[in-house]
Amino acid sequence: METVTITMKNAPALYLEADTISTDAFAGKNAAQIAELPVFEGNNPSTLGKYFEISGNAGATSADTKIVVKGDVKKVKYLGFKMTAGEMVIEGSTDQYVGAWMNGGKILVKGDVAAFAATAMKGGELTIEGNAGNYLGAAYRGDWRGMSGGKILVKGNAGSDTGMYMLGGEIVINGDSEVHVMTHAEGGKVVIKGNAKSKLGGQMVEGTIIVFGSIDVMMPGYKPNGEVELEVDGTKARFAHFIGDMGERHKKKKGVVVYGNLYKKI
Amino acid sequence: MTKTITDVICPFCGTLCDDVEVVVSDDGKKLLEVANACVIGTEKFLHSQSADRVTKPRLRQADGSWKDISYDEAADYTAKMLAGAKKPLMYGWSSTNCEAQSVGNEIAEIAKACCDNTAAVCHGTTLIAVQDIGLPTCTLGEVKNRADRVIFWGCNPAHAHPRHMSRYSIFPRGFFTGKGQMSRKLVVVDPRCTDTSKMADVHLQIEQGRDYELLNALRVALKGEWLPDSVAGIPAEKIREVADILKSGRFGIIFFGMGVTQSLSKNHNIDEAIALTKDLNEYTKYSIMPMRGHYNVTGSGEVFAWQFGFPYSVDLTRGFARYNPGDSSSIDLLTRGEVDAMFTIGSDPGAHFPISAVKGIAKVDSVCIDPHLTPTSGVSKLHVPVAFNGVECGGNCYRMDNVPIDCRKVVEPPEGMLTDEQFLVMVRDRLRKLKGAA
Amino acid sequence: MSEYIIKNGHVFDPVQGIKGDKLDIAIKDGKIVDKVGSGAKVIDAKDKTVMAGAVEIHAHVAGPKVNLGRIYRPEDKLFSCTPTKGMERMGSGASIPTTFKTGYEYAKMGFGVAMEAAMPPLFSRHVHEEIRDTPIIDEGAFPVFGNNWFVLEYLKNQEIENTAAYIAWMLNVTKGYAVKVVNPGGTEAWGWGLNCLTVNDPVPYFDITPAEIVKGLMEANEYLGLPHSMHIHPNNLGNPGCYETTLDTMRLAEGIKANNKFGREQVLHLTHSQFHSYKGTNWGDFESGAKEITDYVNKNKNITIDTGNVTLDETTTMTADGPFEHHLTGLNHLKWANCDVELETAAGVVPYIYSPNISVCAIQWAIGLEIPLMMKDPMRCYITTDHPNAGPFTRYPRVYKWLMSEKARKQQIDSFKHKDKVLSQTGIGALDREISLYELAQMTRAGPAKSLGLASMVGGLKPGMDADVAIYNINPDKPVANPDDIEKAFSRCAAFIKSGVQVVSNGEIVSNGHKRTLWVNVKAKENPQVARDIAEKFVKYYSMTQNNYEALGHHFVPNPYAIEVDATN
Amino acid sequence: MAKTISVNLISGRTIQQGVAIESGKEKPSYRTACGIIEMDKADLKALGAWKNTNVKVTSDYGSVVVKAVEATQGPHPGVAFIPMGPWANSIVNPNTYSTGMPTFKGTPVTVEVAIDEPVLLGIELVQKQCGVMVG
Repeated sequence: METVTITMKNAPALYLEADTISTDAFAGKNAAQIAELPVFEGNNPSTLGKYFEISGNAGATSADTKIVVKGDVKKVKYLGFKMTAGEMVIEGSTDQYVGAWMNGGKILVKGDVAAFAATAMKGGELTIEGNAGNYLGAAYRGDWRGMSGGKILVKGNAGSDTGMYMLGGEIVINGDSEVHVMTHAEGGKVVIKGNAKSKLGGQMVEGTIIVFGSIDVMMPGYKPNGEVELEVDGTKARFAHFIGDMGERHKKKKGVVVYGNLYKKI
Repeated sequence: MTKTITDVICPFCGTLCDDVEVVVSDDGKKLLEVANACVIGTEKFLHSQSADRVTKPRLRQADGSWKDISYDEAADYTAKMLAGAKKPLMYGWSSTNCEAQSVGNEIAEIAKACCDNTAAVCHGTTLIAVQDIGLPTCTLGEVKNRADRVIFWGCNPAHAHPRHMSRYSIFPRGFFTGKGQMSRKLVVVDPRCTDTSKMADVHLQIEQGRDYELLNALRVALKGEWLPDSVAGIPAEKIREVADILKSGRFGIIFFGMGVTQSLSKNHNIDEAIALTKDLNEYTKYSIMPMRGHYNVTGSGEVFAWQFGFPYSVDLTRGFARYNPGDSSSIDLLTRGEVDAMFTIGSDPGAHFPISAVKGIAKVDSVCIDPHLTPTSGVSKLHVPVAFNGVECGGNCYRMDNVPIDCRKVVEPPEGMLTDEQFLVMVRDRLRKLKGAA
Repeated sequence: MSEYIIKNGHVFDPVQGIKGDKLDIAIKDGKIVDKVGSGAKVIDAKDKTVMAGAVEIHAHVAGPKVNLGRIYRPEDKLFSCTPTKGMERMGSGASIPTTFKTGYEYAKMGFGVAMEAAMPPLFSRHVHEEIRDTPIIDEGAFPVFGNNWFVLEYLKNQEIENTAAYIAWMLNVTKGYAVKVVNPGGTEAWGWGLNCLTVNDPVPYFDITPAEIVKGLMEANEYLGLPHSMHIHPNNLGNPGCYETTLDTMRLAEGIKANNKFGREQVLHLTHSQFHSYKGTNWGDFESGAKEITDYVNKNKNITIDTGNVTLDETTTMTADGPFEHHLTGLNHLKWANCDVELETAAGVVPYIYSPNISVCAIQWAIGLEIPLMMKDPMRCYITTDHPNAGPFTRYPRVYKWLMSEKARKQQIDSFKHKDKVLSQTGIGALDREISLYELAQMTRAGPAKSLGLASMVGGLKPGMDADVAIYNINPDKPVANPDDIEKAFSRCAAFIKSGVQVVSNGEIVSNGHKRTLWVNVKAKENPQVARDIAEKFVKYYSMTQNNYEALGHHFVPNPYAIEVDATN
Repeated sequence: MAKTISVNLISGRTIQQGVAIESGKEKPSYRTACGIIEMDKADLKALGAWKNTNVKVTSDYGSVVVKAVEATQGPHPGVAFIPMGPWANSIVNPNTYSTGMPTFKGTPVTVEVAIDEPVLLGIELVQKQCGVMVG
């Protein structure tokens, strides 16, 4: 695997849209060619090389390419956009759309990310060591096809609207979550190891939410359904089980109605 | 001699009353009397005539004072500002006509700007919900002719849309509603005992910020499922009672306003309200309608949509249209420090944005096109006063139910004053030259 | 205006019976002429196909429900928006393109005219604003009448004259083109959440049946002598077994003769017939009724139809058939929009994915092709996708490919997951007909133009007609090696001249043209009764005053072209 | 030491606000209509304030001086209302949760009596907070 290191040298005055910072766009290019990749500051077209110091050449394919992003990229959007393979390490915090529409490969962010990370993710792994913003692993506006595969781990807290319209895959939040988790979901799983706020699992058709901490207000559409013992991430514990959203439509599978599941650790 | 102009359209709120009568002087220059409009509409027509009105563009000087300049100079300044900016925000559009909006869109396209309307702080979250789940709705005449169940959720038409209830929703006698108010049951959901709720058959004084839960509970109640003892401060029995009232109507309408669009859960509140409406259509007929605020905010969304494909928060900076509120929306752009120039027309973000966003306007180059003195003009570098749309010039507008109504001109603007559209054309033509556009 | 001469092309013109002969086409002052001077600009069409500009008889391209589709489907535009390019404005939208993109896409395929198929009269200004912003192509819009309270009340008492007077008034104030009927009576029933599924279901309260509405509107249409006939989307669209309702609807035209000065012969145009040609009792035993429908139409000359071809895409359905869209959202659970319009109509919108892996969708695809392949007279059957309902209009070239190449059809059938079901439930496998270029010109030019009453103006290349001329990169002398070449050629014409102005060159827009709004201006006898009824309904039941109803002025119809009809005798 | 109470703040339209914005936002009538906080009787009592007393309202996002008036559309104990405008917007929660819409309704605030502090005019209030130099 070849490694390309890009280091922010001239920070943008506004925000930088750098959807070309991905293993797929870098693959098969040397440092000089990578420097010529287009980026945009507002309506002003520019090149990656004007903002970043680039060292190293990419591998022949995205799978053979690793990108290390250094320096202050808090105002850079779209890192790892539509990535399909390979690896990316972002050493600090970054802005919106990290790993949006990603399909494979691994992204590690050592700081925080802003909203819309892993929008409509199909596969791969995204790890955020800090906090995640709103709409983590959610669908694009208007689309009923949200995150359908892959894995997201947030070591800190997550914002609102995690996993909206989720269809598959898994999101684990080690910290706390803001309001609205898995709204309209029809599959997939979100684990919240800290505390959750209200509006959990609203309009969920199918899917699983597991909460280790507290839930400040339960949705009325979740009906108590006894207790179960679950093993989650190697932790065995007893959970109160709720099914819902009872206000929403549900599919029947083999004659049995399938509900969304909400588990809260006792 | 005076002249009476009938069928005048009131350019204040989304109710877009079109039965106003205005008496003008014989020379068509003075507006003397207004009939049929509400107090706000009357004030709007009469204020256009105030003596202390600003009639010339003004540029702020280094010492903070204003200097009068010509429209030509103002158009030059505006075009240069837009041409030089990397990410200009062109905001407002809701108090001007569709023709001006259309020219504005050409400007935005040439300038590669972000453009947004007042839905940003009004029913933008409604639009997000509609994109997620749809919108079963109807025109206001359907409500007048058929509705026997009327729900006002998080809105207060007695204050915000004063003639809505008499023209469309509660009092009128329509084709199938010959007994007027007697034909209808009125349910109001509001954390306050508003002047609207005082007229209601049922007022649910909901715990503020728990609309999503209460709407969900109503859906659960419709399906006859288990409910907790109380939701959002409302006992379960009351929720089941209201669900039965809703279900037993032949034609129901849910009107909703900023109580849900601006409270916690925002788009989700509306999403759930639309889902409730959809559910009710399994039993009977129901529609739902946003109580749009500005008289032509709906029109701005329509024009944006047919020209760019999105109803608001459109980002054209990359040369093609993109949309994602949270990224391309005005408040986020301003508070995140994403823009370097601000162009405001037909609205007052200075008064109606949170102060942190207004500070974002004050920091950058800015032009405010508005007949009034406003907090926005107060923080802008250039203020361009224009004719009052709907009073001093006509043009197409869209009512809250998306029905287009052509506004009428009732009096002449003060000598030498331009309309929005005329000024925008000047800016567009200059910008084209600066950008070398086709 | 400039002069053009298009040299050496293979001309296909059903109006003059020209079937691929090498001819020159001369253009002057916006019209086809016999000859031009030596200074005329020469366009070389050697080894190319030359046809008149195509005519779209039924598409949803402008107005409130189209825009609602745009507003509520940002995902229809994701990653596909196009930038400003020369004189082309930005564009966006796959199944519901923006107005600019709509005009450019039609022009690039060589279309000169498009009809917006359903204008809610209360929203006519909106329709016209969008038409104004759709460049190049001439457009008209059909106001809907089949659920209008005036019409229901007049026809309950068989008052044809009053109905006609009302139609004349409505065409005038809305700047409308023709009488459109959608789910007659059923959409009014939808005001109460109900529907009319047969032609004999009574309309709630109004005490009239769909059959009476349809027959009355046909008679009123011929009473006035309008350019187009009544244009109908019958009851019971899209349901297994609906072909019987369709036959019942068409039978209502028996004995009614066309009366007009425009050369139109039909009194009923059945639109998107694919959606109305279903046999079976449920989605399990669902099968094609294309044979029954085309047998009937083949025998009855006073009917024309269009196809409504399913293109196997993700698209957005939208129709004034409100109850149908409610039914559809119950099937696919995708977002549902609806708007009921006071006294007049309704509309619904639901996204839909015609997946080649779903047997019903593949059967719908086959039925859409069976119909034109079974129709004997191409002058009475027109290609549409009921844009965007069965697919976006931008897929026309693909539909042409399937119609013109049995090989292309076979390839598609072989790729279906439920191929056997498609072959057992439809007759598509036995059809070896391949539509010729001449027949295609009939189905897409001369035929629809004649049905619309525009035969003397567009759809042909006869001197005196409008100079709408499309040139395609197809050499009729050479056999088509790859069916995809047909699709490619019709997707982007080599050149398109619209009303004498070259608007497309090598598939690129070179001029925004001088687009016109086509409407029908009927001079009718004064009818004080109808005038009083109109005034009364505005006072009592409309939410708008009568004086604010008319679409007036330059900002709505900047370049009108009125077709005059004198119905005073 | 003045008493402080905590309430949930919402903002919104009133008909007086509507009239005032049309008669001119530079005028004192705008301040009269919108530079107020409508409080429930019980909350006024808890605060120990008379009607029509100037109060300072503070949230995590700022503070503003307005005149406390008795709720016209009450009772709504625990909820306070400032008509939409610059006064409310000096303290509302600007968090959009990435929807574009600030949280105009539902900001926790504290209210304390500020009898000697003036309620600024609308335009003046905004200019001052934005640091705009006025000539």
